[in-house]
Amino acid sequence: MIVALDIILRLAAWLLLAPLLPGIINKVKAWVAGRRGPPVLQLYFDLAKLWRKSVVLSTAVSPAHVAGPAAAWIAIITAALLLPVGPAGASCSFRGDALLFVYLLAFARFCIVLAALDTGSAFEGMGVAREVSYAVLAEAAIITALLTLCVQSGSVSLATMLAPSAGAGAALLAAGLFGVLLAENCRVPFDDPNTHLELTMIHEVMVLDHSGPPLAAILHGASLKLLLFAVLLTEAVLPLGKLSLLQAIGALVASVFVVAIAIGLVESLLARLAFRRVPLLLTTAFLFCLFALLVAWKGGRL
Amino acid sequence: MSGTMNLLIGLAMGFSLLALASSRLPSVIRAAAFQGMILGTLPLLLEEKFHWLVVAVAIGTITVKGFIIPNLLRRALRAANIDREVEPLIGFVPSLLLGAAAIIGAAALGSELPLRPEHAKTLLVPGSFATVVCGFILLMARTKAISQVCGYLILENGIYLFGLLLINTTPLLVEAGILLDLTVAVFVIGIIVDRIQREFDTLDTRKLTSLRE
Amino acid sequence: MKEILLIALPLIFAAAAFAWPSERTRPWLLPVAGVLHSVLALWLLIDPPLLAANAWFGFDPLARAVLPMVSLLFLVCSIYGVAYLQIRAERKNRIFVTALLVMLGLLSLALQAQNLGLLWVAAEATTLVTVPLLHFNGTARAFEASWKYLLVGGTGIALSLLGSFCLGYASLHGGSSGDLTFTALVAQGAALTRPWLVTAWVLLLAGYGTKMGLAPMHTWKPDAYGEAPGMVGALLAGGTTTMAFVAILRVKQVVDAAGGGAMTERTLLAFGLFSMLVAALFLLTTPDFKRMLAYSSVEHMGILAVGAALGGAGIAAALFHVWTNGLTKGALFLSAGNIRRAAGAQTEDKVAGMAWRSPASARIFVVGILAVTACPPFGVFFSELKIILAGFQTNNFFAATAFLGCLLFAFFGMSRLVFAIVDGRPRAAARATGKQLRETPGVIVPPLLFLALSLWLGLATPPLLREAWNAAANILLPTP
Amino acid sequence: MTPGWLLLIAGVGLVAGIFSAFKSPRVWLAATLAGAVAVFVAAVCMLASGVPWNWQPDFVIGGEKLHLQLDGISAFFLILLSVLGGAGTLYSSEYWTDKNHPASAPAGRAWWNGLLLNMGLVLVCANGLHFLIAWEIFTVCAYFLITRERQRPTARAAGWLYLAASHVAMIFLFAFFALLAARAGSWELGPMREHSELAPLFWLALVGFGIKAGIFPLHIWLPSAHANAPSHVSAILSGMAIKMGIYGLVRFTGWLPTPDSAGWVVAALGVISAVLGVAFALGQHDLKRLLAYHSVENIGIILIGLGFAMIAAAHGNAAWGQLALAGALLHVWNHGLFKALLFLGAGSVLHATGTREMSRLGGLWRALPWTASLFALGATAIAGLPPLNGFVSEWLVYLGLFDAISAHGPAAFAAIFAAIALGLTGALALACFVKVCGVVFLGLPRSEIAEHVHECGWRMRLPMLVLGAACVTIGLAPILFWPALATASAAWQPELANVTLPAPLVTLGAFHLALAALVILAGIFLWRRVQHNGVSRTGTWDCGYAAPTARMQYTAGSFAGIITGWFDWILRPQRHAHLPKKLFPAQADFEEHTPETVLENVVEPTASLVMRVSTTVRQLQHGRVQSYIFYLLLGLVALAILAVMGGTK
Repeated sequence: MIVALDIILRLAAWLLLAPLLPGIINKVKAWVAGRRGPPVLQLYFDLAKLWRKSVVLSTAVSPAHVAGPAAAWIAIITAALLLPVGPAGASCSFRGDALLFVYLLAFARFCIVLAALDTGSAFEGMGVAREVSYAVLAEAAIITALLTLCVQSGSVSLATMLAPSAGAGAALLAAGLFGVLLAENCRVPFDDPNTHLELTMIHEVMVLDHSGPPLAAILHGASLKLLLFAVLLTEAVLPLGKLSLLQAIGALVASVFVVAIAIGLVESLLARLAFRRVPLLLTTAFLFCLFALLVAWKGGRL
Repeated sequence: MSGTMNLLIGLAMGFSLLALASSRLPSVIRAAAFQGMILGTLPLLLEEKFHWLVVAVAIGTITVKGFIIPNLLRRALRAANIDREVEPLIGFVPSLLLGAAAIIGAAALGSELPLRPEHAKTLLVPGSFATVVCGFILLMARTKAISQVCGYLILENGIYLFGLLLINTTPLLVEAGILLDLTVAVFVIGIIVDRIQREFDTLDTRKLTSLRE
Repeated sequence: MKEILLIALPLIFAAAAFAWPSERTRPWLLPVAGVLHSVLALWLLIDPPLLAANAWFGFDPLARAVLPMVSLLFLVCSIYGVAYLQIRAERKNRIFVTALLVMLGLLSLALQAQNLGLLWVAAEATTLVTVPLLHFNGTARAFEASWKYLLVGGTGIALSLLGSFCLGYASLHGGSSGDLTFTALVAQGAALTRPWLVTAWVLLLAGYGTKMGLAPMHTWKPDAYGEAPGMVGALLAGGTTTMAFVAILRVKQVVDAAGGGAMTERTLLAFGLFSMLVAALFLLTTPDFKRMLAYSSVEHMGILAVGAALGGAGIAAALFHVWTNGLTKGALFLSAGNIRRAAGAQTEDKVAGMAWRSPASARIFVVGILAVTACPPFGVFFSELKIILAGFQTNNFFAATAFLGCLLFAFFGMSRLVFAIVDGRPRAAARATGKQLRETPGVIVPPLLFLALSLWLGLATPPLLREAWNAAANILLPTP
Repeated sequence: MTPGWLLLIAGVGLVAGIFSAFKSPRVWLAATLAGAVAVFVAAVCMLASGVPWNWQPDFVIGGEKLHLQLDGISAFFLILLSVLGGAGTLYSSEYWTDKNHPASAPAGRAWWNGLLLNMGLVLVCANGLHFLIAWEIFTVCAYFLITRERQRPTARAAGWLYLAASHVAMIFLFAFFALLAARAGSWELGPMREHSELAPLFWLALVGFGIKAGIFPLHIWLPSAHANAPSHVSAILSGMAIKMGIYGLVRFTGWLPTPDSAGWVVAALGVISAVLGVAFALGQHDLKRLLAYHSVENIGIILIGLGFAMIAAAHGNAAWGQLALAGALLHVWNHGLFKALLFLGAGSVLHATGTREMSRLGGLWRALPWTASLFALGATAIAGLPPLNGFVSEWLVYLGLFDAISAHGPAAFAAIFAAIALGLTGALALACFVKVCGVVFLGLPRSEIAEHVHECGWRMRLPMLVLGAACVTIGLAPILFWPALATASAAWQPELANVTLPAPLVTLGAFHLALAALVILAGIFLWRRVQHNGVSRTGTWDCGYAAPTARMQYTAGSFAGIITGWFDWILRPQRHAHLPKKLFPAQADFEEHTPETVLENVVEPTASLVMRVSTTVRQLQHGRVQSYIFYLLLGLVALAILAVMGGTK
């Protein structure tokens, strides 16, 4: 009973807080640009509107076009269940859940891109190709990050992996994970969510033909994914496990807020990279993680 | 005893050199024939006491090697109305030199190999080896089928010469069988030569190269 | 008595065949003689007679280990021969049939010969009697083939005569009374004069090696096998070569007894591997599937030589291989003959799609090729495996490795050519002529019999044969 | 009913199948299926009871006493064999009928049974000689199955390449078993870890079995063979035949001692095969060739597991070795199942459209709903995504690697790279199968052949359903299969017997179950919501372009372009481009295809060199008898030298 309640509360928290992050980011960008910008809760309004809107489907699409977003959304939510919250731990935790976490996100990507390809649009094909290609490098980086945590903690379960401080090389790991975060969530400099030129988009172009509730699912899933990465990043770097629950929650919220601001600043200060430069950046992120790993390895040896 | 024998053997070697040197088929055939006849007489010299089987062998050899086979070849030659030039692959002078070298080498080899006292003084071993090698040279260095047959003949003569070492120990039945075989061999070769002459209308073995990789 | 009959019977039949008036019924003499001969051979195999001391010929363990194979080979070939000669009714078969029977008789003599001289006489006679078989087709190519066979083979056999004389002189010089039976020579042992012994071995190996078809003395083989009728090829590859191999084994026995074992094994191994290498290289690109069989035969002669060089186990395995190779080759030569007749050509560029034009023969050919390239469960696989095993047991790792490598390349070459011929699309010209061979049971059953025999030899090697081979190996190489 | 009797029934069934293959397909179908079922039951019995079955009658084959045994490993592989065999049998009864292949179908059925029978024999033979015999026979059967369509030169070439490669493997196994018999003194197989002098033989086994398994540099035969074989044959080849190579490695690494470096080499080969296999797959446009390359990838994953298990065994700590081995073994099953499923799916696409060329397909989901959805299922599984079986086995391997790392053991560094490579492989496989599913089944038909097609009948559908169900079951309830894994591991290494469950398979299963359920619910819910809000149909967003056509869809090549670009150094793709030049470009086209690099840049040059040597040597046989006699003389001289050289004593 308690467990069920716990799970439901956490879920509610994840689901409700997720759309806040893009709002904050946009606010920061507007602030840097000296605009007033959309309200922080904008995404909530959009989701609510989309949920009520009727749907326009391409004549080409199969049921996968609707099933895909649903599956992806679920996958991301279940991934959220695996992510611990400071000392409170995760609502579902077992040996090897870290890998499950990564592969759930991969599964989500699989569903989204299939749903996109379903339309047979050249643009979406383009976007999907980019998405899955860059994901290869991102995957390598995040696996390396997990290896680092594993080496530090000697465990393969997120709850225990994330609890202790990243110790030496935390900065490297943070840098690496931040790069992965930007790439995985299609933020500048990898992708520009605000562009309106199909040829230059990755994530946005994949949802060109989605509308109504499916689009809502996609958008909400995306924001949740962003939140997950932000939390992961924070917990990988900060020793939240050592704090009391309240302090931990506070620190977590604060640092996620910081991450959001950081993203906002990056987006306003950097321009989107040319696509041929993207692998370079991702490789850099991967190398950051790798160096973090080596540092941790030495630490483990000492 | 062995003096005359060595003389005859030397003569036989001479004939093989002649065969190497001669530029016309009939003379090659003649050389082979004379050599055969000479070898035919050797058993008589080798045997101390008179033995009719030996005589038979000798006469058989002389008739076969000296008359039957040469005539066979001459017939083939006549049937093939071709020029009687030998047309060597290896020229006459080199062939001769090779032959001479063969004789020297054979002599050397013969002196290497241990011999029974009664053979020690004879030239049987070197003579046979030399003749064998001369036969080989003819086989390899001549293009006309008939001259190759002569080469084969001389080869066999050399072996026959060696066989004389064993003549009074090996049963004559074997000797006879061997002799018979050689005869038939050359006989068959003669027939084939004849057939080839009819099929290809030539005895130049350079034309016989349709079977190849 | 029976062993004499083994020799006399075919010769009597030969005489009968020569005298026989009817062209049409004469071929039937072949199977009759074959059956009687096989019955005799198997009988002798089952209860071998005692060997008379210093007899000139006799059914000794070595003869026992191989002669029944030759007999079986001849039997099956003779069955094929009846059908074959009916198809080739346009040619007179008097000489052909007679020569075949004489050949059988002489082979039986040569395999049983216990006397150096007699062995040579028989071997030479076999060479000569083969000639009319070679040019049965009477084409120009056939005559060229027999000419080369005679000249090269004759030279080789002449060398072996010289070698025999040398061996004889070695024993004479060693102080014997000049008894040339092998038992006597072996008994003389180390008394044989060494230099003469070496000379003798060199000449005899070269001479009988020529007959057997070891490289580089194998040059007559592709021509002869390529032009001869299929069944003659089978008899040459399984019978005559076996005779030569047995001759070499007998001489080896003498030389080993005189303490030349190291030398014989060294030379046999070297020539065996060289033959396998040459054969493999020729097989890789040869376009002619009958000549291919010849090269394959060269390869297998090499295998036999290698086996003979690998000690007692090796010799036993080699004798096993004599059986498997001989019988499998039989299937190949007979089916190849059928294909050759159906296609009217024997080179890759003219022959293709035989799986459709002579299905049964083509299938047999494919299976035969797989069998002869050591694909289980056929006999060759087992015999070759035993030889390799012997190689490893005697620590001849290099030999075994080279052996395997040659097998591999031989397989590449043969499979390439065979599948090109069998599966490839029939050439336009061939389709136009569409010359269809009626695959009568007469020409299909014998090769199938051969395959069955090969299969049986491999899967269920009769203990009797095993025992015979081991006995022969023990005689040849007394294990201390 | 002991395993013995069941196996006997199976054997009888398969043999009966061979004989009835030509006369009556029905009897063949029944007999073969019965045989498959019997094998399945026998293997399951063995695994359930855990007691190996051993049978040594005294009849002799080829001079060796027959000795059959069914232990954990044999049973484990037999189960896969029976499942795939049964599925393929049923599938072929509609896919390769006498009606559409009158020439090749009957013989094909016979060879098929021969293949199954001999693979089964290999799995239960405990005598080296019989192992070798059965091995070679199944290889040859496979050759005749691959070349069912002999009219096509490509099929012939593929078949010959396969046969040649297999023969190379055969030669190595020849040497392996002969040496084994010579050293051990008997052909009997069994545990002989104490004979440390046998260790070097492992290298022979590695090459011999590696060629069959399709390890990376030795895989040259695999793509063309799997692409040109009939699809049910491709399924059994890729699902089972290459696993025979794995079986050989597992079997003999378990029975014989191995060199110290063995495990490392195997793991390294695994990494190379995994990454490069999938890289090559991405470059393919031929549906079945692509799947074939994925076999190389998955063999790589299996080898990574096996390699680390060997390292663990060599260093005496079975803890993470157990996980790695379990992962490897489970992946043997999984790959067998989903790869067979995918090949059967590809077969039904081929059956419907008659082409394997992906750039001519598209939008097939309308016509082939079953095939499409089952193929998608297989794709999800092979991409190693939860909640399906592919993830479970990869997850086990991952756990093994991570434990090896956190153990800071000798293998830790290697494990780091292996884990990263595994991650890369997973992501690449995902990309590749997104491409396949998207290009073949989604979007619009790219050519008219893809428009008028029909779904396959139930005899082709049912096997795919069974395989799909198996994938799902292993994914949702992996714990059910743990006993099998444990028994097999124990058979591999007695030390691994009765090790406690090292991974929370129960939790994982539960999680997968929840995920699957939620996905389905969410799907339905969202669909209902969409219906409730109302749907209007229109064309795909074309960015305002006036005349969009299906040809404008992203093609397989362009899709994989980014990634194949990274692997140009090894893929060596051949590009032929006429790019648009002027202001009003007349003709513009771009063509790219990825050859088999190892074959074309390593093997073929070597082969042509050998051929040239052979051609040169053949000049010696030029028909001039004089030279022949000269050769004879040369031989004589050589002999003389040889005889005198080494001293005559």
